[in-house]
Amino acid sequence: MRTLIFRTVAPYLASLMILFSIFVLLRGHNEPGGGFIGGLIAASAFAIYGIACGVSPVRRALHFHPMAISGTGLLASTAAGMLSIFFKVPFMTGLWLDIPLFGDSIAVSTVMLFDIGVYLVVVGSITSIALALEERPNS
Amino acid sequence: MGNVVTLLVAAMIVIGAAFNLIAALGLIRLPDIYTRMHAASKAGTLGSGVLLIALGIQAGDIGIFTRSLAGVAFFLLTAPISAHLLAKASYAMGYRLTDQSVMDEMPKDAGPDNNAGR
Amino acid sequence: MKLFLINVLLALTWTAITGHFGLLNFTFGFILGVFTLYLIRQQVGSVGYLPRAYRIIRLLWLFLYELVLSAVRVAIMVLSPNMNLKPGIFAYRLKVDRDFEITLLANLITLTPGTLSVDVSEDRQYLYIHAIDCSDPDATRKDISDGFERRILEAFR
Amino acid sequence: MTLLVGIFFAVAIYLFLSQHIIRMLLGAAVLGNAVNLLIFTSGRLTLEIPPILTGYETTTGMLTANPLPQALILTAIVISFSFFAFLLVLSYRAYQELGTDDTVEMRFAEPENQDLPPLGY
Amino acid sequence: MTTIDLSAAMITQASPLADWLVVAPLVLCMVLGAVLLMVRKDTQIQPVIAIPGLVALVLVDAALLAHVWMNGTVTMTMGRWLPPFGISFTVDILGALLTLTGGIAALAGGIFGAGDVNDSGRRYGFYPFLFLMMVGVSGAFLTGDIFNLYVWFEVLLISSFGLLILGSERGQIDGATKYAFLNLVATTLFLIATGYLYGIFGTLNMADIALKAQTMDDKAPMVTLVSMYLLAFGMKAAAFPANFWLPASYHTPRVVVSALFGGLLTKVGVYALIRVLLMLFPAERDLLGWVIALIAAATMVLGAMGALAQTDVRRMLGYLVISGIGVMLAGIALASPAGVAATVFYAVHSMIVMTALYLASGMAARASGSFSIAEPGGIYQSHVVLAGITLALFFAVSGLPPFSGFWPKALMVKASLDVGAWWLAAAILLTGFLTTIAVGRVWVLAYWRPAPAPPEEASMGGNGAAVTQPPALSPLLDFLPLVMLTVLVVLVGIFPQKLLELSQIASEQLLNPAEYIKSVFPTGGLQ
Amino acid sequence: MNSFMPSTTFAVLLLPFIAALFAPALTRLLKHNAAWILALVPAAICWHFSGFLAEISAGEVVTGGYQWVPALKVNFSWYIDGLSLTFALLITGIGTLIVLYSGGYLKGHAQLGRFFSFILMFMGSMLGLVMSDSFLMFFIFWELTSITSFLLIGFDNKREASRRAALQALVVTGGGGLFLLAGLLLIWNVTGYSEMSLLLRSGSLLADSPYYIAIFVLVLGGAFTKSAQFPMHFWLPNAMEAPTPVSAYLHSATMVKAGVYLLMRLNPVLGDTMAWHIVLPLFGGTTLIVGTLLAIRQTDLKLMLAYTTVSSLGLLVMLTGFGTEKAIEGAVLYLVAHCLFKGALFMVAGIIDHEAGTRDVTKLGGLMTAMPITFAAALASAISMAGLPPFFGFLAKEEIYAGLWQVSFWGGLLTIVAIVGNALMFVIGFVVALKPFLGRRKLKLGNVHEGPVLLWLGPVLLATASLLTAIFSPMTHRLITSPMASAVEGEPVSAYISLVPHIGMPLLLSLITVAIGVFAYINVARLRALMIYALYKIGWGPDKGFDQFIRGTVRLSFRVTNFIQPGRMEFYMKVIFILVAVSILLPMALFDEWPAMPQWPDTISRYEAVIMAIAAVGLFSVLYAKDRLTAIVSLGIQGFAVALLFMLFGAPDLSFTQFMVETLSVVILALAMTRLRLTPTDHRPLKEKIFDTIISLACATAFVLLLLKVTQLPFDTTLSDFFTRYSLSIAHGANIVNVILVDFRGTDTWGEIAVVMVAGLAILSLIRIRTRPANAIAANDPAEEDERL
Amino acid sequence: MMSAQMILEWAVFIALVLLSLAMALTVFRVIRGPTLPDRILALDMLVATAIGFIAVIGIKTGFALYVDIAIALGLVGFLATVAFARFVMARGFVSEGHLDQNKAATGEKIGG
Ligand code: NA
Ligand code: NA
Repeated sequence: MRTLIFRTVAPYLASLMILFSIFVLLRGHNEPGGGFIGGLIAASAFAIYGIACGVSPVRRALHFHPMAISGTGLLASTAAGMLSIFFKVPFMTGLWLDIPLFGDSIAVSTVMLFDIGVYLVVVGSITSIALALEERPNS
Repeated sequence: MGNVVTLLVAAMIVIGAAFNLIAALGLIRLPDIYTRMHAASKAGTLGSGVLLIALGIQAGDIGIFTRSLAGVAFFLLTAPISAHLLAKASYAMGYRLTDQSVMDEMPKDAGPDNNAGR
Repeated sequence: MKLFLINVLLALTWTAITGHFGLLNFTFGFILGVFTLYLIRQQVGSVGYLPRAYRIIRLLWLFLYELVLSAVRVAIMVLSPNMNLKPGIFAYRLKVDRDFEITLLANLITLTPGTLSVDVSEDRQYLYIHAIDCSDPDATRKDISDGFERRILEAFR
Repeated sequence: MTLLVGIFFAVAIYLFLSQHIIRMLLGAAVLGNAVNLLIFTSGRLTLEIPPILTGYETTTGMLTANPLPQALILTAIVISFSFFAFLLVLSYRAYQELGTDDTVEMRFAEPENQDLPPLGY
Repeated sequence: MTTIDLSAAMITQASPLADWLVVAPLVLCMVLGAVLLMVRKDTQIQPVIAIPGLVALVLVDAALLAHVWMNGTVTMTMGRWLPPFGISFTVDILGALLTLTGGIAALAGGIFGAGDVNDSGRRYGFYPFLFLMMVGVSGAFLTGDIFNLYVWFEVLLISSFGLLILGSERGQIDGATKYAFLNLVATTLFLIATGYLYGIFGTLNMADIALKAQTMDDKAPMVTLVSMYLLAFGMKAAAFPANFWLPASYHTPRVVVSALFGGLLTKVGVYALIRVLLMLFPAERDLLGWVIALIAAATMVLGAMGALAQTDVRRMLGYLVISGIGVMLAGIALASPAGVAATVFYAVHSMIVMTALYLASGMAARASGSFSIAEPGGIYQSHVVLAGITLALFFAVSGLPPFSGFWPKALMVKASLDVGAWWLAAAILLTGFLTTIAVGRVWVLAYWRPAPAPPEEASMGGNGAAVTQPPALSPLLDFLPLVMLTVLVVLVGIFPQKLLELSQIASEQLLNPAEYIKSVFPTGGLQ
Repeated sequence: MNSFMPSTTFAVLLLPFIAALFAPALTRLLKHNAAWILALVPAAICWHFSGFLAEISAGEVVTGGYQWVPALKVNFSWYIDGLSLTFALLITGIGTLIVLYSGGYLKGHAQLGRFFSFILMFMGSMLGLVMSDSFLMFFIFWELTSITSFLLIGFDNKREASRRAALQALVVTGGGGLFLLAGLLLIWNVTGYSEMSLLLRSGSLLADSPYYIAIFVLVLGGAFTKSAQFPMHFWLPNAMEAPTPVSAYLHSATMVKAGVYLLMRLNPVLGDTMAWHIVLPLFGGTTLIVGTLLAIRQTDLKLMLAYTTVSSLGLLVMLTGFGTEKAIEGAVLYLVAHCLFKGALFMVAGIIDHEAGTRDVTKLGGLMTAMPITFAAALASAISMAGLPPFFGFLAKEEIYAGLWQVSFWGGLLTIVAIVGNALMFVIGFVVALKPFLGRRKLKLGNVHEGPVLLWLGPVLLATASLLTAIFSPMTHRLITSPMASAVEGEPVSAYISLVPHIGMPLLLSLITVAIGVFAYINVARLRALMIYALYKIGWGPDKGFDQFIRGTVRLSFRVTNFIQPGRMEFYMKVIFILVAVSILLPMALFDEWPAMPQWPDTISRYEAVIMAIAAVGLFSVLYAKDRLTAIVSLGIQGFAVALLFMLFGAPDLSFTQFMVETLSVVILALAMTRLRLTPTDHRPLKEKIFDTIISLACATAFVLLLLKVTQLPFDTTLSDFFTRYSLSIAHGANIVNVILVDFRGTDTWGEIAVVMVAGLAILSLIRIRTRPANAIAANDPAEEDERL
Repeated sequence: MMSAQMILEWAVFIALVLLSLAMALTVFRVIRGPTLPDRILALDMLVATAIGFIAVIGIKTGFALYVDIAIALGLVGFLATVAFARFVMARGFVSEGHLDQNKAATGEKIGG
């Protein structure tokens, strides 16, 4: 679907949405949001991008196959659960670490890593579905 | 000060809601898809935008306010796109204008997704 | 340069959305912006750069004004007991020729009273506009030409 | 609310009983919502207080909504969405490969008029 | 922030490293699934990763079983939140035993798949699906949380969808459609029942439910709830009259997929029935016992009849799977130590033997070119080892000695007679009889009956022998997994003691869940 | 006995199976001469068991064994008394000859090794059967004989008749085995004993049990099928499709005797009841007569012998059932005699077949000069079979008449039956032994000559054995007959009949038998014609019945299966949802779990009601949507309404997710639908619609009622309270729902993302994998057409 | 004399009524059609109204966090419209006879 107007706006719209999705992901622990919703938003962004500009620009933009991203996400989440083996606590125990930076501090946690994994899985899978559907079998 | 804000918010939400209702009415009353689109993509957007800003004001939190502004900006960015897409699609599909229309300068040979060929 | 500006813009948007203004958050937004721009690297090439904030703000103001006006007009029209509509589609000869500008113009037109951009011709010469009141298309053409289109040219050239 | 759950179920099941894949697909979507609402109701309803600890509950002193069913439903939503997507594409492929969306005509895995197995030795 | 008493919310003692075995099968499969997904386009490397991975899985499962056998039921509560707040994985003998058996079936399938699944199938995820299915299977067997069980069911189900449609033949798509919709209804029912359960008990931890169910006042609609679970899991297990999805789909995918399904899927349903009916709601199960017994008898007999009615070997195997489910249900209906032990034993037997039979049927079809018993295959002539193995497996599935199916069937008959359920015993024996006829006919028709003489021109050609040679079956990729499983079938048939002992322990643990509960709540629960 | 003995017995029991493993390789190496080596196996076993003769004849029993399945209290244990020892000696003794005979008979056969393997396995199974002390072990070997005989009978797998016969034997004997299993388990349950040795000491425990009849019927079900009692006799003659060594072995000393063994074994505990005394002779007698009559009808040597085997089995069952001391002795003697003469005669038939190329008695004649050794063996065996001196058969028949003859109706009747049966067997015996050898040589039989030693060794030795056992009858009685009869009786018995005829009733009856026999032999052709005519008139027999049974079972199964699995999804769905409604409503009604009458909720305000109404409207418009897009849009409406409801009830995360999911659903629906030309309208007949409406309403009602009931219960909020308390303080998150998702119940989410990932992959493969060429698909894909427009 | 808070409560009440009404009307248009784009437009409008509704609920309850849901919803409405437009443009009238419906719709006079 190539209309000049949409095609021109879509990339910016998409990047804006991805921004928003990351925002939703990162604050999910304290307010509505989280990896899943963030992932859905990001996937929507890619869907819009794909619908407006065609599938191949999206594929090129992502560089990796969406399913590979999904796999990475699953690995990340699993790793988040497995890290606790080094602390002699059961699987999937949340571990927190505060890193001071510029006077502010960033809380890094396995829980966050887990949520990022969720995000990646959702982005990867849903994008893969949307792109595969958008793509014509012979093109 | 607090009362003024509250009253402002009260006014805004009534106005915003009213705009929404009007848009809905327009949706019902106007004769064809193109004219209905005028109602929905303007009054509707504005109505909800006002309500959202009202929420931002009411919250009294700069973060939420900026967020509500960002939300409105987002609507303003997307509303014309969707209107355009819908109008183009309708036209491409062959939904012609209402009988009341006075002119139509669009080229008539437009088929569905005629730009889609690669 | 262009990209940098857009990047800054994105970072600012980020801080606005998060509602947390601070160096750290802005930096983070900037990094995210780099990332998102990377994703669309294919398409960023035809974007005009920002010469004067003032003109853009004027464009913005014009737009908001027209938006409210349009909404009110449509509202009145919908509420009037007997609608006397003369809708129609007319073609508008474009002066702007960049994709970004055409898009912006079309969108602004859509958001203004009684007009709606249906399509751009394939040669990008014409914008087809649906007007809810198409009794005098030439007047509408002139309004657009002197309003949005001129302001866009001012802002982005 | 309980009644609404009932309506959701009735519609979903009625759609499932239709002989068209596409209607069953719609049924699957509705069924997902029906179940979510059921779990939601089963975990008891409270109005308007989200389970987010940003100071609200301390000021109002009201009970927040039960967070656990929400988490469960969230999981369920995601799963049912995944299923829905799969079913959708499956139906689409079924239509493409089998040329029908009528379940009466979908007789490829278990063809009609199968022969009796051989009776010899 | 004020200091918080962690011990009120969390398990504060360190978890021994050995307990990680509880979650190891899942982590292993999850990681391998993800990795294989990421290298899915490199079809050559996949088996190289997958098969050692499956071997590792079997080893881990075996270690887990050994751990549980020696140390009793083991619990790991994820995130170390005090049970019942966190999700506990509680592994008793039943869970560990079935996990191991599942792992073995998967290993066989994984090796066989390296030869059977083509490039396209690998590219579109055979191995990732296999591993994710094992995630679902292992998760279902190991978890101690009923909602978590639902999640693993879904993982299992969606992976099975993936495996089912690899190839996209017409019949496959049709079968998959029925499979998908009917299974969707089943898992949805499970979810609904769990929603109700949460509404009644306010908890999801199985040990906690078992505790609370004992003290629940009789106002709660417990029988209704259990009846819903019975239907939901009965459907998953393909018990009559909710077994439609199985015969509609099991014969459609690649044979290695059928093998995995035949070995794994329905057993998870049986497992859930065992867990929920026997351990969580014994009182309600007692009330529904006769219903379950009727279902069991109908399932086994109609399954065997279904097997008799088939022309396609794979479809016949599908019905044999169903028939076996009936036998397993009989033990749940009896709910006596012997009956439940027989069910557990039978489940293990069935997982192995059905996987092996599907693999064998696939090899036979490759050798003879057809799954139909209407066409003589002459396998006995061309591949006598395969024919012999198949016959042994057929006898095993009929419950004839000295193969693995004999012991649980005999035990089940005895258990039925113990409680005077002579008709259930009769149904089991009748099923054995019908099954013997069915498999005997298949073997006679498809294996023993010589293949028609090769066409004239082929035998007249200078190198006639080479032309008529049946396609070669690889000793490594085809026979190794099959022989591995068959050896198990025979070994279990001749030396049933260890497995029987495990089944009996599992049965005791189920009928008296004190150890299970104690493992979750070492200090005796919340209150 | 010393401690060394049991383990030898154990090794000896395993030996045939081990030998079976190596037989193919050995045969590949030595060709048919492997028989000489392989025959050492049964010979060695025979030698081993003969070592027990002294001990057993002294009235002792030998037991031994190991723990096998302690969890079930099943041992691998053996029980050697007169009965099992005799059987063991027969099995291995005749087995030795059979192995040798096989080497000659199947010389040059491509699968001779496989044959040796099968026959050794069969021998091992049979040996295990008679040696077993433990019930389950007994049953396992019992079924093993069925399995191995299946392979042996169908050895010539290229012929349909062989395959049919093999399957028939498997089905009949295997099926009977299931009766036996039930019977044995029932005995176990009733007595608490799972070993023969213990059971035999239980006295009248079984006979007095209320389950006696059940056990009796079940055991008979096993024994009668195995021992081919009428009307389950038909599998035995059909089993003649097997190579002759198999027939000779299975139908003389082994397989078919297993049923008799079982009856004899259990006689002490099951016998001596009314049922036993009536049912066994009834079936046995009928079998005897039917078997002989059918034998007369045959012209094939092997078939004639097969039917007389049926008769003999009938006779044995009859005698066992009659149960007097003399009758038991008669049975024991006859059993031994039968093994010897029938084994020999089968082998003779095989030699004739092997050398002359036919077994049809009408095509044979005058072979005496060509095959003198064979003829001698045949004649001797036939004499034994006819019950004439100086062979063992004579002793047996005398003892039978002595046992049966009673001045009572029952005794008289059975005596007559025995006379008729014996007379007819007399006929058959001589037909087999004389007709091929006497008379004029038929033209086609010009160059027939004596078979090799491997062939004639067996019959000669067996015939000799028939003679020697009769001549040295006191020793035979001391070592074999008396211990065996004692075992069957359950108390010490001793036989003393010898070749010296003693004047009395038995001798008279023998003479009558001979007279009838001679008369019938002369008129055998006429008798045969008469039987053929009679059978033609009857037109049906259990053998045909077997085919009818199999076909009927298959047809019935086919119909039943097509009825319950008709292949139509809407049927499946209907049943499933009816089940759903039933599974909730029925227990609710039966166990009184109805909810109380609900009160109108006061927590629902007006705008929530509006949203709910919108949801409902959306739902109904999904139902009645005329085209797919309306349906999708309507679907969107109900989805959004649900999202709003979630929000109103305090679940922003849910609401958020629901909005996103609904939209993405709509997006992928729209994307996929562009390629479908589907209309979601419902064109089913009204009747079905009404029926479906009822089902869906019933289900919905069920869910609603249960939901009401559940929400009326007090609620345990422990979990939620915990999460609320510790979410921020320990898990560092204010959004409790999200903390539950990623921390408290992170494992759920872990699984959930696995679902998402797999769904993505599955969908990808669904879309990408295409079996048909793209243009074939395109024809079905409207979108493709549109693309080309 | 009403306090500002009271006025706000009333305003909220009025706004919710108006919005409910608007939603009802929009739903009517969705169901009614008559053309595909009409339904799409109405759904878009419904989302917009829902955004307003959420905003008002946010004001009513004081949970400003609903603003994020509203933003996401705006995005969502857009996405749905894009998808439908995609659908309509890729195909649609070819098979569904909407042209007839369209004629009927455009000929229809909108009367009071
Ligand atoms: Na809009
Ligand atoms: Na979750």
